[in-house]
Amino acid sequence: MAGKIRVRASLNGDKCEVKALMRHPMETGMRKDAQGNQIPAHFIKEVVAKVGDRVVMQAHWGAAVSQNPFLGFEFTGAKAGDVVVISYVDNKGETDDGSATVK
Amino acid sequence: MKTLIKILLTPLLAVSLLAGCETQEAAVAVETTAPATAKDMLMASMKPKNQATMDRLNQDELQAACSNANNMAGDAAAMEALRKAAEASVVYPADGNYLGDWKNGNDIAANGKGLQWNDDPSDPNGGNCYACHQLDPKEVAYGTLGPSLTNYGMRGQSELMLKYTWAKIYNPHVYNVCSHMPRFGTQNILTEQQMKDIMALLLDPNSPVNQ
Amino acid sequence: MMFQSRRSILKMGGALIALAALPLRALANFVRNDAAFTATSMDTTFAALGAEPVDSADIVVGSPDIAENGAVVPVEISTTIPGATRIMIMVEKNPNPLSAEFFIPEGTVASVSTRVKVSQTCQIFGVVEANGKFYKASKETKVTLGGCGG
Amino acid sequence: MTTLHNKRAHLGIAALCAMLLAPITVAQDDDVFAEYRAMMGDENPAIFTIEEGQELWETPMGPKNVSLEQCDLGLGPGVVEGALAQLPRYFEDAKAVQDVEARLLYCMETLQGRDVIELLDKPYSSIGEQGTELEALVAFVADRSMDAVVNLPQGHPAEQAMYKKGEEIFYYRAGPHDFSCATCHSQTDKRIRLQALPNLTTNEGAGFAFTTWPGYRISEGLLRTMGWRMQSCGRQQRLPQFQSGSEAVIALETFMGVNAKGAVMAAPGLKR
Repeated sequence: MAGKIRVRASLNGDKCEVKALMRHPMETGMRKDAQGNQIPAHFIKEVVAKVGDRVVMQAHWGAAVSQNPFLGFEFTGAKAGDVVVISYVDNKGETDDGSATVK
Repeated sequence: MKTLIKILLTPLLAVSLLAGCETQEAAVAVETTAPATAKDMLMASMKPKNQATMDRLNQDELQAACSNANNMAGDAAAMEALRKAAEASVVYPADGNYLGDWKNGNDIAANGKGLQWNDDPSDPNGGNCYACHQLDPKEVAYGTLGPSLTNYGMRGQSELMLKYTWAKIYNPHVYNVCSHMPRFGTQNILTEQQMKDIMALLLDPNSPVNQ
Repeated sequence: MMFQSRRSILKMGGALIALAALPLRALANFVRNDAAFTATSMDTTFAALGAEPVDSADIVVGSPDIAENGAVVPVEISTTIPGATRIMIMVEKNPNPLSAEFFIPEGTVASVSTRVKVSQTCQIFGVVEANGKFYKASKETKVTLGGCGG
Repeated sequence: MTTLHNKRAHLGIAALCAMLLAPITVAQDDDVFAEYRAMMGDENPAIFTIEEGQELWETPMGPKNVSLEQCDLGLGPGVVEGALAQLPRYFEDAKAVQDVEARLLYCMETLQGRDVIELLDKPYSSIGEQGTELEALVAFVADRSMDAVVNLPQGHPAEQAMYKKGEEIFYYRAGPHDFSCATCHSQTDKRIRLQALPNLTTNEGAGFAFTTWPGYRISEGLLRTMGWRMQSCGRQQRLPQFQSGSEAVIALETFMGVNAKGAVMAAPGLKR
């Protein structure tokens, strides 16, 4: 079963449009909870999108990317049936990944 | 009607009431009490939290009279009596000084905190004027439940105007017996100094409201 | 807790080995610049990046004129500058302006979209690196006080 | 995988339609957010909560180790499709009018034999959390009720009584600020700051509000339920705290839902 990343990849002419939604709190470390305790920083630091061995997107993020982050981009050279895999690693070392078949 | 009573309390709620230190008779009583009033139902459905205690569900005469679709109850004489009572509740500044600092006033007008169960009671309450009124025309986030107060200061600073505006903030029911607006003075939501600062925001020619 | 059960939590020691198994770290030359991510002003961020960006009309910063909520502001940066390999999003008045950077490999369109936190009304910058040079453009987004104010 | 993708597309399109076709008349000033909402697109993180809810619905739990799949949400045991469009309603087994939150807890208690006190104690997420069991289940039921026409039953005297009581509570002014629900929700085309306020006494306004909760609350990054919405309104009325699935909440939901008759479910939508 896939993890907490939802990926959509659809062909639009010669381009493949990728949209990904990740389930992640993206805590800045500057907020306090109801009891007034500091909520520790918890955010995705790096995201990679690949088709096979080909890297089609790589990103570094700070805690200012919004909660449950969205990533959208386009690349060329994809064909229907290719699988786009997106994975992340956060500042606690937690990772997750998700994939979609290009349509 | 008599068959409805027990229906109004779900078994779950009965369970939670039991958990909340009610005796077992409470669950039985649920089956036999008369149909709940709105207040009874609210009392059974809410829990006190921090400063928001259950006595806040008690209505005063004015609240009770204004709790219906027409926002008015009782005959003209009864409503006039309520209006008079509102008038009598207004305390004007002892020093005769109505105008504070409009800069503070603007902060108070923008602050929506105070008296909620998630608010720190040691912080000053806000007036939250912008929730319902347009004031500084440069502020885009204003509500429309009340009239726009932009350029309110055009009305001048006559004794009449000062007293009218003060009373309107202190207890708006003086002018409209079932006004939707809070009674900032009568209900001790704002301090006298805070209301003076709001007055300045409205009436000071240098306030952004009047630019 | 239940919702995190599927997440693999990597122990510090095993992190590198585990990462090797994942598609991450694919581009060794695209290294995170922590000094840039923790810099507290636009100027110090540019200094950390070693960048002296010039204004460019070939970068489009797409963000709403007015955001319903500063916690989530949609931002899209695209550029037609030839050879663009990196796109950065910087929010002028955030505690740390650099929010995200995207490496654009060969064959990927120089256009990315995401959503960022914007602490107060300010300029949102799109910064592009192409052939070792930096370019920038910006757009203002107003952040409003939402809801009932409480 | 395929069905989830379809479901997601479905959710997205419905959310988009809800935004475009929202029956609430928006004053021209409110158009300031049109661009913002269009840019948010159809990517609604509620999808995660819906999936979690489906998993919770199908997983055997509790002392009896059964799933909730035989839970009767009003349209028969196991029927989830469209259920939210007909809640709150009277349930013979519970001898009570229940909303979706109360009913789900009732099923956990009776079908699964679970102790629901803890769930009742903390039904809604705090900021920074990732969703409660109840929120996930409500999201799942809402998703399966997408496009259903609102039609709360009013045949049983208890259902009629709930409507009446809901109307009374709607106008009940109390607390230091003298607020009732009606203070903000009985006029058309008004807003509080920049947020449009639905007039819950009209079919149009009640329809908009009833069909768009639960919703993914952008500002909090959380799926919020109607029960939470009521609790949050009550907080800003400066009143004590509404309890999930309590009578007053069910009465208010009944008042709104009956007023919303004929509107089309579009939850979970995207909220501020």
